[in-house]
Amino acid sequence: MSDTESAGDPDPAADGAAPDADAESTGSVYEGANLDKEDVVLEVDGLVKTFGGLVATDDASFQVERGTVTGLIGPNGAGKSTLFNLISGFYEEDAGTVTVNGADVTDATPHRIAEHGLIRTFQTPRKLEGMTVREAMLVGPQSQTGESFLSLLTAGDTVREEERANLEDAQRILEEFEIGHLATQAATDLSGGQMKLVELARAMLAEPEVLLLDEPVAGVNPTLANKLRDQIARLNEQGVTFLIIEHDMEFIMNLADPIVVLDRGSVLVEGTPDAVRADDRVIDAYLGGGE
Amino acid sequence: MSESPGPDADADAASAGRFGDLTPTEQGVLVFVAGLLALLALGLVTGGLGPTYFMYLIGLVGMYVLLSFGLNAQWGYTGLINFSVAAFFGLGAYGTAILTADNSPIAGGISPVLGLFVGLLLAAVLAVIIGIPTLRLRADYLAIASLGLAEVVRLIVLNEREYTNGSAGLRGIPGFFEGWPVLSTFPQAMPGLRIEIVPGSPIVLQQPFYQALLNVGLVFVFVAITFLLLRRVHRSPWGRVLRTIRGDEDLAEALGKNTYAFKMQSFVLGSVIMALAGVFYAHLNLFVSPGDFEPINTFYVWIAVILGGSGSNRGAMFGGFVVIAIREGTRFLNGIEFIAFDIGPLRLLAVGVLIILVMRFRPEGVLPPQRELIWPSALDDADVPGPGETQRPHATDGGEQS
Amino acid sequence: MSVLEYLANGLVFSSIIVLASIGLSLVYSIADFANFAHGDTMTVGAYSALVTFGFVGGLGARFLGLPLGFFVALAVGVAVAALVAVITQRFLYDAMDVDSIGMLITSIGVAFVYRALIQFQFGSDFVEFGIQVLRPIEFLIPFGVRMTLHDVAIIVSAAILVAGLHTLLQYTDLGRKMRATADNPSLARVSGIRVDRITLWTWVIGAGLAGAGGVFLGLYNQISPRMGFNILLVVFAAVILGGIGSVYGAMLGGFLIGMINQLTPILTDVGIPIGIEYANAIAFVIMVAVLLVRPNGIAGGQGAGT
Amino acid sequence: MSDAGRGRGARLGRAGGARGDRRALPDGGVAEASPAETAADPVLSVEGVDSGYGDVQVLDDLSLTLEQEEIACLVGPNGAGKSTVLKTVFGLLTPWEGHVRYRGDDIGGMAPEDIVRIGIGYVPQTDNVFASLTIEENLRMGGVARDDDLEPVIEQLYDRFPILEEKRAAKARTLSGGQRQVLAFARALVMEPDVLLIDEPSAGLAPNTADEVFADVQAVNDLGTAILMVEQNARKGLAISDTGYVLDQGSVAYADDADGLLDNPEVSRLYLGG
Repeated sequence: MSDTESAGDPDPAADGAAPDADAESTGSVYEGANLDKEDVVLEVDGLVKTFGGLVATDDASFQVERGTVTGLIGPNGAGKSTLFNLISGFYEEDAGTVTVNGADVTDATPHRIAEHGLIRTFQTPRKLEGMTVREAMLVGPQSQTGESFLSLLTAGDTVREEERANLEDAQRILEEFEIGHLATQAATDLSGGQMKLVELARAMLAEPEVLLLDEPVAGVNPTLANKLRDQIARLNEQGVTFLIIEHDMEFIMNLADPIVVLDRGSVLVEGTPDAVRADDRVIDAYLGGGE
Repeated sequence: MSESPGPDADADAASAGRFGDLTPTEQGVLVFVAGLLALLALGLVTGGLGPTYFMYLIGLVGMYVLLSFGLNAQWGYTGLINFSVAAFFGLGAYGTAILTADNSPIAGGISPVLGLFVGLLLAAVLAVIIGIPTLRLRADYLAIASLGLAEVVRLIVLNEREYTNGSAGLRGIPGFFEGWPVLSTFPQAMPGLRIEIVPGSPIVLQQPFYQALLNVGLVFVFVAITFLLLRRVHRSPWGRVLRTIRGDEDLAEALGKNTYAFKMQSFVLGSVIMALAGVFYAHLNLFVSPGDFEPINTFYVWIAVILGGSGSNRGAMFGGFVVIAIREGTRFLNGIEFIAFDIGPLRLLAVGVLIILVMRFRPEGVLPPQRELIWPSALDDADVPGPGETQRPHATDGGEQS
Repeated sequence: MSVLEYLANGLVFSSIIVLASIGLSLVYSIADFANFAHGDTMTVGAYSALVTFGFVGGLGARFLGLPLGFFVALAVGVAVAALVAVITQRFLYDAMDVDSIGMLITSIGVAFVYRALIQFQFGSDFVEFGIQVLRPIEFLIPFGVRMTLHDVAIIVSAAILVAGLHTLLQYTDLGRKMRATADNPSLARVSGIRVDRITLWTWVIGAGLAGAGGVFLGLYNQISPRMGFNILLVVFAAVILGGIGSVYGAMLGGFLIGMINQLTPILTDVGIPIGIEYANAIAFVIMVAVLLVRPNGIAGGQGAGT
Repeated sequence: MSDAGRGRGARLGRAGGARGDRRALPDGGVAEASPAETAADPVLSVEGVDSGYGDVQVLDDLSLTLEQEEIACLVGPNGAGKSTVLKTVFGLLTPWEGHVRYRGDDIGGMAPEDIVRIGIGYVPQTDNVFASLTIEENLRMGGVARDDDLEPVIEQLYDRFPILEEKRAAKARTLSGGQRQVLAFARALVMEPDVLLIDEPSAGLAPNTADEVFADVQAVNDLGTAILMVEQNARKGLAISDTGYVLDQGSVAYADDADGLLDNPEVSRLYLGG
């Protein structure tokens, strides 16, 4: 792997690369993005989910404000992944609502929710048999003309233009992620960490309002983890909102603000990393109630 | 690396130019197909194989290629396990037969062109009817359910005599070009020919041969249209979504793709192509019966697709050849005195053994798909690295696409 | 025909379907794939019994209208079906490196190989055991039930086998291990159960019961190379109705599907124009409906042995 | 010295031998066992082990030891590799590097069904009972590797855990979470193991129930079984333990006696980042 070059000082590199490349293509959607912290992009209200007798999510409520990187942490079994599946439409909730960008998506299917601007990744990267990295990337862009069967027959020129633009965007984003050289590799040949980078890069092609990452650095070596963190920070500066589940405290505490702590299916504490770290309830949740 | 869709995988057998450029597998396939054709040609010139029968075989190959294309569009592209191939094939055949056959209890004597559209329409409707309940099912349940529903269709065709003639089948189906100018009288108009390549065993070309030639022309047109259509739609955003669904349906959903709608499109497309094969078959065989709905016909097509490599259109073509080699080769073996077996079980054994061998030793098939599913001409135009360090020209097949 | 007679026929047919369903369900849960060769395993059992019966057919006294030789043949049919399945499992399925869909496709190949080999040996025509056809039991005729002793023999034998399986599962160590392995294979391993041996026994029992089902199907109808594959989908319908993986669900599903199958003529009797020729089609439609509405089956998708 | 024979022999020489001499060993290993050896070797030791899933490495040069009659508790943030340690010891994963020794014998790479037979038991974190089997049947499954009569052992376990006797004919799925956990222990104890590996006994349990479960862990230990436990609830886990290991990124970050670890501020820092 030759992706270690600039791990030390990524911010200048990112700043240098991003603006000019962005000016005309995908980056542009964020130009007008409202960075007003008051603006709520995702709202979860009173979500409940039980499996059999087990309450996995218990009246969970919180908001993700536009422009933030919000961390979602909690001890094992706190219900973080269940919550992600509820938000993204893969589970049906027993009660409560989910609002994305002001639209009620509580009962919507996952693809509808994605159309509302909420894109998620999965904990274990999904490797796509028989696809190259850039092919896998190109599944990202939303509402492609060429996804309509009829348009393939009637609007070939439009499809070609879109494909060309998407292809170039994909390549540019891969370059920004410093994995441009992987574009034509088989997706199945990538390491888990590289695949996580590709997933993040692909999600960017979908131009999400809010991006849900499920353990972005689990099983990722420290070098790549740093790179992922830098990329997330850079994208956040461009206006993308993140909600991130992560077990690696070092990683999430340095990246996210605010942090939402989940315990036994509901929100225990919400606050800045320092506040959360100092909160006895959080320490108890992790180390176990002493009494 | 030769099996992964790597950068150097762009060339296909046709455009690579030199034999030496091909992978050993591709060479093997090419040798096999060439050998088979040579064998047939030998049979032809020595009189062992009648020219009309030769043409009939070619027609059947084309039919299986079509069927394989259809299944490929479902299983190969999207991962839908459709065990009701025979139902769609049969429905296509019955759709046109019911309009055109002499003894059709409903119509009869209507133009085969109209029959073609009715056959395809029936298949599309059935695909939607079967698809609505089953496409939400888990893969193995879809397999069982689709086989069951195909049986339901067969039982209906067998038993609803007042519409289908039941087990007697439909006879007196005209050739496809009946009523067309020039083509309908082409076989009669052509002069009889006698070609003698090997002395003593002349090849005699008469009216049936020209009829068979017409049929081959017809299936060639069907195959060509289908191939071009599939190529156009597969190497596209649409095809990419299907492949993503095949790999991981949840992922496709999470990326905003309405997977149910895509699965339905792929299912209907494949089913209509299967029905097209059925339409051709009706006008080739001039007789259809409920036996055409037998599940074994479904599995012939399956072996063609998994052997060729699911998702790969050239693999489907190769598979079509092999199935005919099995079907007709067994007939040939049966002719040899000292290994005289029944044809039926020999075919069954060959199909069974081949399925087992492929799944055991080469589950990805002989010619797995190797192309990136990206609109070809866009790849040429875009300011991105080409398809790989080998710098093989890939423009050869891109130009005609847009 | 009377409703009672339909029910009697249903009982006979159910007996056969139950035997086949149990094996299919056992293998589905423990080997984790839909075994399309299961129907042809039944055929293997039927033909093995047929051959054996040719040698021992005249043997001994009669029981339930059947010579003792028939029961010897039944035992051989069961044994051969089990043996063939074990050989296939050991030398083919065990060595496979594909997912459950790949296994499913492979099992179709296996089904064809079984059937082809049988066809080579015995041809494609229908054959029979050649046991004299009995007159219906006099006692039952006034009730409108025409049922022979052979039918009773099928029901009784199936009941004995099912009871035997129940005893095995509930009261023997092997049975408990089988249920434990089906319930939670990784915990079974952690507990010290040699899972591969249990898997093999599961195949033996599943295929053995299928063999018995095949023999009875041959006695009830006729024997032909296609008999097993033709009935396979009905068996799948039963297994899915009962809930895949549940032995007792398979029994219940088999019973219901068998009954529904034989009760189809009632539809015509009450004026619904769906004839007996659609008996199988009804089973398939029920199957699809169950998959959609209640994919875990009516028994509710609990592990084997519930 | 190779393999399990000596381990099994050694095992018979351990303290509390009343339960230890129930089986004669075919290889005559009984005679070989010398008290001196057993005293010298820890009952279980993990020496410089690397391990993981597929090509993802989780454990990195990890070492720990477990003495006879000791409870050791592995704590640490999620993803530190705690459960992986147990799986590697129990043969569910094969060590890439290093050794796992049971009474001095290398058991790395041995199959779980064989490891059960030499005296190590394992209680998984989830799905640790046979839900469709009765309580009694669950216990019988725990003893499949024994060829003597199970009744006395099972009766003993019923005495210790009356709730199990009360529900002996009920299906395990009808048990509450805490009862399940008890059954899971009891299942593993039917083999009367020297060493019990327990993965997160308190996971998913209400605090009171968790306390009861920890009391049961201690009770099991009082019978003479050494316990290596992974526990999310570090405070409660360490409270009943003799030794504690704090894992971080696949290695032991701190090892100390359990009380010492609880007071170490570095430990909570590890959990919540620096």
